[in-house]
Amino acid sequence: MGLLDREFTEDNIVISKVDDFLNWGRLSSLWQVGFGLACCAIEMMATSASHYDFDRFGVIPRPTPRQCDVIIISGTVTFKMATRVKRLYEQMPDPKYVISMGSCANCGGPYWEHGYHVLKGVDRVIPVDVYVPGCPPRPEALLEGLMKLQEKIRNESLVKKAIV
Amino acid sequence: MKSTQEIYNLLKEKFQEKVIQHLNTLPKEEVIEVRPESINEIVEFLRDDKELHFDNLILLSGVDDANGSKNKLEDGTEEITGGTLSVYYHIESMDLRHKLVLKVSAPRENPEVESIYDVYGCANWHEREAFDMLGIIFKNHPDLTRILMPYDWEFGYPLRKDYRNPEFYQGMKVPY
Amino acid sequence: MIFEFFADLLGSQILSAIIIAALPLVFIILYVLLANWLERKVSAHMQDRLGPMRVGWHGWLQPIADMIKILQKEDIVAKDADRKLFSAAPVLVFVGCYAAFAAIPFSSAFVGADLELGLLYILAVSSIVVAGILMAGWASNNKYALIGAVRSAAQIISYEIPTVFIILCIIIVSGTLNLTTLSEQQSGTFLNWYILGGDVEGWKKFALIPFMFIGFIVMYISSVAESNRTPFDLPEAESELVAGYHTEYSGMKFAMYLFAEYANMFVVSALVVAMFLGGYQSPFGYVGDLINVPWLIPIEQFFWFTVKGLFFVFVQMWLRWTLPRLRVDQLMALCWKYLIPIAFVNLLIISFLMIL
Amino acid sequence: MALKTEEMVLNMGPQHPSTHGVLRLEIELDGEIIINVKPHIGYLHRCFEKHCEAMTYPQIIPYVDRMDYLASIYNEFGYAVAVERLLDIKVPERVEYIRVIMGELQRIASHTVAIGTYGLDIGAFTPFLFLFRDREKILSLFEMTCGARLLYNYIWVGGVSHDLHPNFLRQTKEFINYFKPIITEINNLLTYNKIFIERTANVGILPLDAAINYGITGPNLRASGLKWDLRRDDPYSIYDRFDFEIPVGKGWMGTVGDCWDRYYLRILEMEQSLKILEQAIEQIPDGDITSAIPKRIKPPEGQIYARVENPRGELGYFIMSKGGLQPWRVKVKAPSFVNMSIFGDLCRGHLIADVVAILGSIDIVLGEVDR
Repeated sequence: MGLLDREFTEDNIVISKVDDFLNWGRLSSLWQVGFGLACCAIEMMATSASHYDFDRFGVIPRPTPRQCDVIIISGTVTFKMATRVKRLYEQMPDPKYVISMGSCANCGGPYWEHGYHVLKGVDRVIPVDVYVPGCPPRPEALLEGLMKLQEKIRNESLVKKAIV
Repeated sequence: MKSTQEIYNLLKEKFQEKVIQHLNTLPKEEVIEVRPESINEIVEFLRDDKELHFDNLILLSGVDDANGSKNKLEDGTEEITGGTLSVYYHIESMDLRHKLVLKVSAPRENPEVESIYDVYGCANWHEREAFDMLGIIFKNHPDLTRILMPYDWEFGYPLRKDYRNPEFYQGMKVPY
Repeated sequence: MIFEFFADLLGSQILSAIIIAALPLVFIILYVLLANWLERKVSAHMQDRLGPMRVGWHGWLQPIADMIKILQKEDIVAKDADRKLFSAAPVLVFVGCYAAFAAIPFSSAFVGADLELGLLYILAVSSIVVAGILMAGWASNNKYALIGAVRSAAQIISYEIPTVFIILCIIIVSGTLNLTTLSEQQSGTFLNWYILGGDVEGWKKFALIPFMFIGFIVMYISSVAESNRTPFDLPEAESELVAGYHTEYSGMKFAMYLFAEYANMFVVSALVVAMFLGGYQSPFGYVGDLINVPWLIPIEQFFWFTVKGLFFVFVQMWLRWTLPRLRVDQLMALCWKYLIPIAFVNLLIISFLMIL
Repeated sequence: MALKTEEMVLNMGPQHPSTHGVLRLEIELDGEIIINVKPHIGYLHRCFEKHCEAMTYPQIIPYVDRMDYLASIYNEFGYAVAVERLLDIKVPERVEYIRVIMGELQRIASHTVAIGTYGLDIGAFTPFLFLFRDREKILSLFEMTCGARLLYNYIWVGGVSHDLHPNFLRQTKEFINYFKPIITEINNLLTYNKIFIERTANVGILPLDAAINYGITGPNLRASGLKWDLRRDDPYSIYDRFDFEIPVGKGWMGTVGDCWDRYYLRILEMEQSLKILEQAIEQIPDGDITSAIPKRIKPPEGQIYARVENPRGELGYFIMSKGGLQPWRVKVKAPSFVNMSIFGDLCRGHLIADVVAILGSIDIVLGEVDR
């Protein structure tokens, strides 16, 4: 649509400065979808609460996916839920990021073998940026996952990657 | 407060052949087995009788007895034919402080049990769950649909011992 | 005054008018950034947290980062939405708030349009917001948005009635609808503010104080309701209606609602300040008078007005993070069963007092 | 003559800020008034019962944790009681005390979340964060004991996994002293707030006969006026040694069994839990933390139903053994599942905002509803 959607073929100082500026905005204000699935959601709530305070990083929960940047898949994704998770992801506006929190969302966790109704890894439905291991991950682990995501955003660029 | 034996005698007297037997050989819990088509009138009597007054259904659980003939299929899994599926009813009286376990068994091929949703309100969801998990059909139930599994799940009843997982559900791979 | 200044400087009235029109916009943007940051810090400290900390000193760059991010976001219009109305609604909502700023007297030297009917104008213009919200709710083709919009319309229209009654009280006492005149009448010290009876002479002043105080409370409650803040934030009640009428909005369109919400908070606070708390007048007199520097006075007035306005904005935040939310029928009951009768009786008593 | 209106169907969830997880409510509306609510559950069905049939008895404990993730200790407690009764073993005295202390701490932790999120549902944000701050203190006590914050795997069949940390009892005492004023603070901030009372009193009234008929248990049943607490009425472990009261709903602000009663009962229960904790800390003896049980737990053929008083109500395990290493069938009586089944009836005729209030007041955990 606009200038920002275009990819540039060569790098220069202006573009990389603009990159830094835009990336800084994106990584400092990651609004999360206020959405919890299972046990990890409680740890996610604990992360937002006073003791760990997600808001320090500029992360606030928004109730509607339309105004969010990051979705934290916090818990077991079942087949009944998987279609909804996918729908939710599709409703978010670009640029959007996914943090998969906890073993269940990463790979099915303890339910990998006999879980006839458990999706073994949310990455079978939506693309995942950061995996946070643990069952459930401690709030510190989630914070680290968020910082990993920020690192990833920091290295994004408007310059088209050369095809090697 | 009444023991299971006393209640069994009472029931046998009133319902005759609708009450099948009193199982008290196994440890821990005594069970009264009744006919699946008359469970509704029996629990209604148990609830309304002043002496018994079983006002609370604690739990309704379906069990796959897996006592039919097992034949191995080519892919290594088992299929069970014949035998029974059972439903256990744990009921208690909150003021008289006695408990009772009822059991009904129905043939696996046509597991029909009378619904008791009109006697105990919470039986409604419990029965739906038993239907969802084991395929036990509760007659006269107002809304016997799947409750936990997706409504369009057509791969059988997961808690049956011979349940086999599908390969894909709506394009999503099911096994690990 | 500023208008004449620019007109002399540039030699063109049109250019000067454009500058004057842009000034409130600059103010709104700066104020929204500040208020947004303040809201997050205030809420955080009330809740034993720190709030934004990572960008700048105590996260003061947070709203700027938010804005940069929102600018980059995809602008989604749902397939079944009414495209034209969907795009027009946020503009309309913002215009409603922005237009209200035209008549707000920031200082004796700067008021966008010194209207004779200033009070009435603000009241009328801010009703455009309702139209915008209704459009948003309808055009989104989303049930939550629709319910939120209908609630909002009902709420804002109902709460305008007690507001008008209280404005009538002020008119009876002051005899003017012009906000600048209203402020000028309250000059001197804070004893001349209308909440303390204004410049009325004799015993009447003391008789007026309790009723003015009631009027102030009613006015403030209904103005909080008009700006859709907790405990009256039903149109966007998070736990019931997801995000209410702006559920479907993303990117800059959502940012416009955000701007409008904060701007609206200031408009209603400014109205309360102008009516009851001396407008732009200082409570104690001016430094400019003391040291005989006349051009300092308008700047001081601007300072006092902003401080008073921001204080009431702060009170709104305070309420938001303390109180639970009312239910829709209780909201209406509060308005129709309590506020309107109180305001009406208040009006009668004040009129009676002024006739005497 | 009434105008003809069309009903609107509103879908709440599975992603909705106040459905406490992944619950979907299909609400038929006439304007803002509810005609019918149909809950759709199962979005978190994690096949617990199937797993039980494939695991050995001790292996089931971590899965039990993940059922009601706000009261994990209590789930383990109930499971351990059931298996121990099936095996006919008695656990050492110290273990019983540790279990009770842990269980009551867990009850307080669970109720803080229930109360906090209830405030959130009504629109008050701050109590939620205050209570989460205090919950962290309980979690650090758990962490000190078994190294986990949420899912503990602590209570094992025949014992517990670790003995208490030497500082545990002192810090628990400190916590009790810290938490008592917090209850007063929450009362001032939320419980007696006029708006909060207006929103919750006389809303979602659950009459006692309906509650019994629907098998409602726990605080929800007690709020309807029946003094029924399994810690008293079907004692397990050592609860008969403690002196505590069972609060019942009295309709303080409105009718018996309304949302405010259910909410306030949880606060009263936290006070009683503190009382039990104080006594247990005084009385705890030294001793073993495991009883002599075989490595391979293999109960005889038979069946058992054992139940405990979970923060949400009666948590029961129906375990059927056919003599193998794995149970033949484990069926859980999940209090949230049963409490949820009356939800549709409670909501009828109320407004949309009340759905949220009622749902919050019956305090469900979706992990347990769906298992």
